[in-house]
Amino acid sequence: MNEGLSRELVALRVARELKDGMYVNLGFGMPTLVCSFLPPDQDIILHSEQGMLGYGGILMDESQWDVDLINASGQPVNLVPGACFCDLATSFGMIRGGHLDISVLGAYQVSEKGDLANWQRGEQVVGGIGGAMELAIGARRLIVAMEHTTGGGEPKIVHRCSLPLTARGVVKTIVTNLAFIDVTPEGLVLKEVAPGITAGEVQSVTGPRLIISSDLREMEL
Amino acid sequence: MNEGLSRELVALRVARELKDGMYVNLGFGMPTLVCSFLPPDQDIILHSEQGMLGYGGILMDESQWDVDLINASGQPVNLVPGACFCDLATSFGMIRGGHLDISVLGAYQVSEKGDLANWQRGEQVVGGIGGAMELAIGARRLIVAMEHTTGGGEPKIVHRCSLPLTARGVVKTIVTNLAFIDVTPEGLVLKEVAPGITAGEVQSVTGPRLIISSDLREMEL
Amino acid sequence: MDKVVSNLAEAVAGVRDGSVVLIGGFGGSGVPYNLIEALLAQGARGLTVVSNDPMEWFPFAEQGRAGKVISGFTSHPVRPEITQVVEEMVRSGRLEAEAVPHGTLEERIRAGGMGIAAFYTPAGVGTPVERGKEKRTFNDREYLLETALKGDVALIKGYQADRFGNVVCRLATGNRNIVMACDAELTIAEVEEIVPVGSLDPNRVDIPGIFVDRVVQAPKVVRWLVRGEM
Amino acid sequence: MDKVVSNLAEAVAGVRDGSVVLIGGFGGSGVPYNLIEALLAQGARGLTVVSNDPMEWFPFAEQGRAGKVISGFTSHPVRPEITQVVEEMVRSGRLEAEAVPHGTLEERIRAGGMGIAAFYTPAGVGTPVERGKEKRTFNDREYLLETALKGDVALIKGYQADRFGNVVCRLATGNRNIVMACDAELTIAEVEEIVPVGSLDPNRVDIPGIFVDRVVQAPKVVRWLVRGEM
Repeated sequence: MNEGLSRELVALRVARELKDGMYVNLGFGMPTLVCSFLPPDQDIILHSEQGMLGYGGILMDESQWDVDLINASGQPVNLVPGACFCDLATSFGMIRGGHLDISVLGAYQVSEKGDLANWQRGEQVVGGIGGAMELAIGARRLIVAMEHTTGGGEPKIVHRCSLPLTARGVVKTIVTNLAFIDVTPEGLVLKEVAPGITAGEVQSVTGPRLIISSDLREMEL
Repeated sequence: MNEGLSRELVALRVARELKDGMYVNLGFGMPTLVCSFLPPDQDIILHSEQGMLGYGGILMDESQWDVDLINASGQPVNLVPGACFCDLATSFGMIRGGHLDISVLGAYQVSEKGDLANWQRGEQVVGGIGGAMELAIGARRLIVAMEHTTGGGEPKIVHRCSLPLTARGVVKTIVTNLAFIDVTPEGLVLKEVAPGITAGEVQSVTGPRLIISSDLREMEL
Repeated sequence: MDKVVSNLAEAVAGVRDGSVVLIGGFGGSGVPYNLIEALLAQGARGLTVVSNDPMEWFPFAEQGRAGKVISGFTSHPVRPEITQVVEEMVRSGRLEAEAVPHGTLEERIRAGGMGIAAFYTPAGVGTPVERGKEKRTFNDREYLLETALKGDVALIKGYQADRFGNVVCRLATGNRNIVMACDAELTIAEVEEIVPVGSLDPNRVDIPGIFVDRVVQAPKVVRWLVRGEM
Repeated sequence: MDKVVSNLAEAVAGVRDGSVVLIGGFGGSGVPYNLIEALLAQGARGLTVVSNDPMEWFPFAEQGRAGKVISGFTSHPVRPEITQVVEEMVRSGRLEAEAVPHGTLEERIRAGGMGIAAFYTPAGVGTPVERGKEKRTFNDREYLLETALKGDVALIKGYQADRFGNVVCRLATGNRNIVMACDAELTIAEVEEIVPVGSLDPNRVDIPGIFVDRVVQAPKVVRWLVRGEM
């Protein structure tokens, strides 16, 4: 089995889910990369937890950096026309109140019921919740973008999360370096595989049994 | 007994309680008049429920009226330097959260325990609460400014309010056309009388027994 | 993304019978009068109208379009003839009128939009407002449980807006408009001017576009509702 | 009324041992670094520090000045050496570290300042966050009861302020500063520039002066806490 998609290509595949007029939050890590692959001809408004609606890309040119204008991962960004700011209570109200169309988060584990674990490694007493619990429950659609397995090759898509939960039954879609999977009441539906990857190979590194979609296809990238 | 102070002089006496640096809300009716008697050399910031901090006086010259700039009684006002606006949830947070130094309200009845009734006449099923319940409980000091008796000559300062309450045990000071009275744990303390009015005359139109302050004096106006 | 609609009828199209309608403004300032007229003309019935001033909800009650009103004022502060009509409608059962402390009203609306189910406030303890409500003590003080009030429709008024629905309010007109925009399934803003995307200062936007569904340009209506003596 | 103090030492004077200290900013943006340094120098001990980023509360923990921290992050997202130190302090009982969903944290702070005793939020249901908390169903959904978090002191950062304490924040720096200003007995703002009363646009003020007790001018400190890969 090849390694599947690069982090950037996972982000690109996630970006294809974003449509004109959507309000979208991109979480820490791989999800942040999605902002580099937005279609230029559509108005997709990126929300950042600290109270920003409408940032653009991450700035690479250090001469343009302004510490007063960063995303929730601490990276310097620019604004798009039509941006606005608000306080953090209002910003989390946008999340908790169901105003975001899509939230994209990373994960340590996702269960077949759509449970999400992404804030604490089991062996620790400390942990980083940040905005993840609100982002997980508040958005109309939660997409997880992550590597399909742990560094040690263990499945991250599991029957039941062994790590502390972020939220129960919230994940709608999982996009990994190997596959695009929808979480449905019937179970996990494998919709797409990465180029050169077979459904059997995806199943071999996935905990629960996958339902193979009748129109299973290779990801278009 | 003479009629005591005019409405304007009651407002003037209340205005004397306001000091530099205070944040103050003036309620509907007689309290609104207080804004005309603020000492010009002091920074007293007037709060209005709809989200305004720092208005000045009520504008008499119709050519200056702007319906986008009114106080909570609907009257056109001007701003003082250092004013600012906020939304109404925040504005009521200022009140409820204990940030106002003084709230001045009118009343139908005040009890000897400091209970306030000012939103509903007993015979009605409808009524006007407005911001009164928050203003009554939220300010550090609640001053009631009112006529000492009803139009029919009945006491408005009573043992126990017969009208529906706005809040219990909240009034700290009562200023009327006849007297300046503090509400204390020991009872109602008559501190000042209007010019030409005696303590006995005040008592004769007051329900509960008044404690005469050892330094009872005539109001300085 | 273009939230601008071309006229007031289009702005209120699709409002269903039985909707909970939130109306912005305070005391005549920042009131969406054009949208109110448009909704009256649109014809939806059995509405629950949530506003602060009787001057906004009374037309719906008087014209038999609202079965219920929720407001800080179920009487009128200075127009006894209106109070009398409302009193009679309530006594005869033709109208339900819920008087709410104004701070509680705004906090219930904010809670609805921000995903908070309920909260404890000290306003109304020891008064008729506490009837039927849970009372609970925190740190030796009593509070009432108040629940979120969700709107189906919000009619709001701004000064300027862009096609993303970002709204700027002028002077003291943000008042309740800013609070309620987040709370309705369908938030409709009337503004005096529509400006190009990118022309509003991002730090000056009062109502983020994410909360606004439709924007319509309409001339500002000025009505003085001065209460009390000048 | 003049809330301006002449230096940072004066700005943090009188902060008592055992205080609950709220620190503004988010991810290095709008962080009152000068006030943090001044409070570290001032010497108050046994503090409870409430902040979002470990980079603001960690110095208080490391220097033995905080007995408790309340934060969205009790670990550090990208610096495992800090996480390891904190983990060890918590396990040995030298530090209490309460991890809170960030939206809940801000709402608890807002509630404290706005006179709301407690509220029901859906965040944390079905997770370790619900331990010891009342769970309640509204409209078929479960919520947790969360209580107001009052601060004794808030350290905030603005761009400009006047002597009334009105504060304007630049770009995305209002973030948590706007929320917490109302919540503390003593709110102290560091700003880059103090401007004359009357020079700020009343519609552009982010933090009304009523919430601010002291203002001090201090040069902006820039620290990049970039997390994750660029």
